[in-house]
Amino acid sequence: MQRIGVFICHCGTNIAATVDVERVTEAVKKEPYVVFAQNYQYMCSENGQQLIKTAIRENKLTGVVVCSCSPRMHEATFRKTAEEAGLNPYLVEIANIREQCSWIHKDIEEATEKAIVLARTAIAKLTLNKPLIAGETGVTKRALIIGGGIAGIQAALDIADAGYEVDIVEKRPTIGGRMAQLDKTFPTLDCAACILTPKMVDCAQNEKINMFTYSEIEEVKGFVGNFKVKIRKKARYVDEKKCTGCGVCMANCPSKKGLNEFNMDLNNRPAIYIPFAQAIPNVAVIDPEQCLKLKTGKCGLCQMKCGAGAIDYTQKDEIVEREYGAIVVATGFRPIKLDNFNEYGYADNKDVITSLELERLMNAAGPTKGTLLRPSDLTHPKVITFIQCVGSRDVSGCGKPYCSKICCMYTAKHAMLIREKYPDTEVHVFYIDVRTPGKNYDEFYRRAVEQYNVDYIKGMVGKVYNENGKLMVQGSNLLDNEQITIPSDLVVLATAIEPDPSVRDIATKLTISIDTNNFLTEAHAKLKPVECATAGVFLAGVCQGPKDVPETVSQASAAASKVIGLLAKDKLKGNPCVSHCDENTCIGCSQCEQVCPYGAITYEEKEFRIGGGKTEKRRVACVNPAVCQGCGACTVTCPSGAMDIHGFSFEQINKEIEAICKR
Amino acid sequence: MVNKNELENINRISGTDVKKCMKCGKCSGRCPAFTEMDIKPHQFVSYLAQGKLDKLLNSKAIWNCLSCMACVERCPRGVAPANVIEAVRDTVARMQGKDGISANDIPPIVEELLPQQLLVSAFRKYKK
Amino acid sequence: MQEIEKKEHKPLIVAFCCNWCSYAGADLAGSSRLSYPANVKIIRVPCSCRVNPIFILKAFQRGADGVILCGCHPGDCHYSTGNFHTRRRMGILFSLLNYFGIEKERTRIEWVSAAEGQKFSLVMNDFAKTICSLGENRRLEDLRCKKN
Amino acid sequence: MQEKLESLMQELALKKIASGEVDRVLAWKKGESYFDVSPAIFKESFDGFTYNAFCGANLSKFLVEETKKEGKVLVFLKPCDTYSFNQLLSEHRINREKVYVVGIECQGKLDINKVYAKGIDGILDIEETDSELKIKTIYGDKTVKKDEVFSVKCETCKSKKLVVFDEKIVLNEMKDNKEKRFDIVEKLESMTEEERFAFWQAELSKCIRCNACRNVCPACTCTNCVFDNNKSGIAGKANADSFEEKLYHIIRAFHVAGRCTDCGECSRVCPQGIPLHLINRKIIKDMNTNYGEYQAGETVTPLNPIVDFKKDDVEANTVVGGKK
Repeated sequence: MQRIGVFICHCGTNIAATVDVERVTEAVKKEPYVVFAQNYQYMCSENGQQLIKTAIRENKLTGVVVCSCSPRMHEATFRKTAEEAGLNPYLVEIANIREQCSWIHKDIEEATEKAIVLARTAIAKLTLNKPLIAGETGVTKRALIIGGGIAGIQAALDIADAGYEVDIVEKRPTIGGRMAQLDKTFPTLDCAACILTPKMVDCAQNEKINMFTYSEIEEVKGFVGNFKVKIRKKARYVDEKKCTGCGVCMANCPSKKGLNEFNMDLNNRPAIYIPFAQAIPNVAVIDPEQCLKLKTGKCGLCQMKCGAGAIDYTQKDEIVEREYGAIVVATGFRPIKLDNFNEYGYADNKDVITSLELERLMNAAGPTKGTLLRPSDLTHPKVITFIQCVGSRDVSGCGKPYCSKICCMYTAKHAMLIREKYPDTEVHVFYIDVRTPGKNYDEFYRRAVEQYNVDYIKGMVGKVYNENGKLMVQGSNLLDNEQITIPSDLVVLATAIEPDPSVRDIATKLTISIDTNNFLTEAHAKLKPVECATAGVFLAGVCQGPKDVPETVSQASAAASKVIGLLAKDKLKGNPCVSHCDENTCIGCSQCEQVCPYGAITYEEKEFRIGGGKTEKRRVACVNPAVCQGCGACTVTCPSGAMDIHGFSFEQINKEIEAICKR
Repeated sequence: MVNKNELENINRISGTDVKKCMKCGKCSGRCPAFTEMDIKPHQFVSYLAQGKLDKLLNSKAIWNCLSCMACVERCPRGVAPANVIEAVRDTVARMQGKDGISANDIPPIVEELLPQQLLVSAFRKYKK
Repeated sequence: MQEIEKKEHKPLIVAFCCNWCSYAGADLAGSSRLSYPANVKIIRVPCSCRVNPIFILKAFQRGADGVILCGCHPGDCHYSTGNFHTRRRMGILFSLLNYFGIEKERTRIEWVSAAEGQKFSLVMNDFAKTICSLGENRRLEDLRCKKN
Repeated sequence: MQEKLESLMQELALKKIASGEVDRVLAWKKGESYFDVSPAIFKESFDGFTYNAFCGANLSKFLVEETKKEGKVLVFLKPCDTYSFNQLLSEHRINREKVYVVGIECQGKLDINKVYAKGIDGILDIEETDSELKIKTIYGDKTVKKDEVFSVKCETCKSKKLVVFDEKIVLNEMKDNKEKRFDIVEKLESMTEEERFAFWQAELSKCIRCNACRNVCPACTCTNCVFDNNKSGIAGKANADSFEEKLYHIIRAFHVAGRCTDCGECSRVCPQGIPLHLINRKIIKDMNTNYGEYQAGETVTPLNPIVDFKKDDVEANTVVGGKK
């Protein structure tokens, strides 16, 4: 005989304000097998949990239903509570009466009724719950980091520091990412290279860190603790081990018309190149689209000149298979394309540039060697106009609906740096709002206004057009209720940022959730900001949402600490809610094998008794519980109904439906 | 006082949600008739959001607006200032009541060579 | 007055939500306080591909007036391929139900990610509205399961 | 002609048994009358061995049990039966090594009920020509054109191709008739929802839950069927309510989706004459239109449209093709 206890949480007033908890308590007492029901202010609190434990012991409960917040929130908590009181943790069911009831309904009558139905449904399901014991799997003590920007670098260093092996997979020929392209960083104005390159060098020198640059993720299989990843090492046509990074090849390459990605295409680079001086690894790479030897077979100059004999035109892509216990995704961002914003004249005017391009124009290693010269005629711009929110906060479909977060601060930085270096320059900034939350951020922006005399104009630019070589920036000055036109020499667009497009593919391969803006979805917006819903995968940097450098570094370190916590375990408890096969019913038809995404199902010829002392050999499906993840695809495909899944069994769901539909 | 009916009417005719405005001023930044207008495009949106009906109805700018739809085209929030202006214009025109002419009297007096402003803006508005 | 209330049919909607995306989307709708009708009742399943056609028929049998299935967007399934299977199975099932004369609006499948609380609420409101306008499910009802 | 085919078949069967290559034969046996034909195993005696226009039964399903036994069995399969055979092979339900498949000619099988429906009663004997049945009745001799009394499953023959055989006996050219395969399905689709509902309500209310359709279906080979399994929550045979029949037939059709070869046995055996094949055929049509042409049993493959997928499949809501 089952003895079920039901615990109804008030969640302060979150539930109790809209759900009559007393009525729910009384109602559930009438349900079959319920011998105990109680409501309490905060079930998840120490006292609340104690209350559950005491009730389990005193009433000899065989199952527990907690009517509270979403099971995604506290299912684990209450399972642990039950376990501590000696009850199998899988004899706990949660009725979600907060997120799916009290928070969305206003009418007390309606919400209470619904809460009772939800409680009844959970009780009905619980009557069929079986004690489950989670299996254990080992943990591969190595982490994979996808993306070698500041987020990936920081995470790698932290994990390596804890003594675990780390692999960084970076699709570009060098690590460093976007931060390597920056000139200075806010709010302290120290140079990006000065703080980033030592970290890059640390990565290269750390024996725990292994870098796969110019590489991409080919395939991901497995699960938390036991990921099996195929990495495609793209052909570099240069032997990484032999190349000394001397640069002779670059000087001799006759095909010099390649666009320099590192300098935002503002100047050219040869077909064989090292992206920038401090690149890690400091190894050349050949652009196969541009190399004469690879395209036409005629040239081979670099091979002849290379003293180290590192050039190898026959190199092929190579697939490396590695195993990992945890994965950090840090794929970063790019500025959006400005095709939808003709009004700013980006495509037509060389002197309308993006902020990241300005970053390169001001950098000592950039195309102008750090002197701010406008691209069209290489003269010093005297009037510079910045336009903020280009493509951000745009719900018209042209841009991105979100705030890109970093633009206000870097625009202030640019304005300040220009006024500092070239005091005779006039700087205007069109803004909608200036958003500067962050330590010393608003002070930084105010310095731009107060100390550097940057002209901030509240309003937006409607059009930029070229008139006799001057860029006419026409916009509104809302505070003065005026329409103004500023003849400028250079226009800088604070372009919105978006997740690097490669993230979609990564998300699919890792089966992690992605939102409509292509940002990866964290497990919980507040409490699990670096975890993914997929266990063992963590997020760092802009792939999860717009972030500046300090925030990215914090998140990377947070992700690293999560990884370390995971890798420190010797065994991971598996999910016991997996498929199993009723061998007496199974006919071995092989349908389930076809739909299993994990290859967890195999077939065996087994001997079965068929009565009369006889046996018969039959082909039946066998599920490997360590590999099965419990999706349930097999259960529906199985024509005989032999396949079922623990925790979400056929009978349980049927019972839930019956309980919900009971009028 | 604020006449709720009229405001609702303007909102309805404009078919735009002025609450979506984030006060960036891009509409006024591009408006070719800006200097001629006593109330600027962004102010139309703002006044409607605040329910300042008098200001809207007494505006002379409604007759200056060219219905070029540049503000609609540019608005990053999908608000359509020109539609608001048109709605006000329309409302004002309707309020003139007795001064107006009945629909039946229109055909003979329409100058064939000159398209009527409201008609033209309607075409623009629904061109998509 | 009371009699009218008694006669007024309150449709019942059963929503199957996958644990990883749509159930989380429903939670997000909740924490964002985006309401949808109380007659939408959610059943949590690990993946949309766990939903057996029998569950859907069972729901109708027991008096549901509409059944909606929510899963991760195709390609984003937590289990990689679950929702691809769902898409085919339910395509076939829904079409078959319609072939039997069941109004096609009574069954629906929607992809709602964990980040789409708003979409979840919109979808549920819309579906509830549709079911309301269709009225009581009479073509797949089991009178034994209805008490009146 | 019919006799010649029959005697060739018997000859081959005897020869194979005599040589010891097979130790029994699965074929059809004549009962009390010409049209009373049922599947049977022949070992020593070939009394009653027959093959005529009423041998509609699909013998492939019997092989599931037969191949579990000792020794090899020779089976005669008509073209459409070979599809079922292949499908069963795909599902590992038949041990191929224990079967000797003889593909045989089929010019379409007949339904005796359609003969009765023509007002012909008191049948004493039947004689077959290529196109006609010459029927001796107690009221005198009657003649019926074969194509007027085709069994439902043969009215639209999907294929006359023998997709698998070790040997074949085909004397005449066989012609399929697949152009009209989906005509009735399309007709139903063009009805309104209400009309379709009325149609199926009328048809399915005749169902007596005798399970004949399930028992004969070559795709239904589960030893423990969900409809007999108390745990499934859908067991039971009550025909107390119209829902029960719909549930049964929808689930039954769905369970064989992708594996149904459209052999039409369900309709052939239904004692109530419910056109059950129209349910399966609708599924096949939907799968063909939306997921690409597929014929179950054409080859031995574990993949079928219901376990397969494409990343750019049409959305489920749009598969529904019927009229509002």
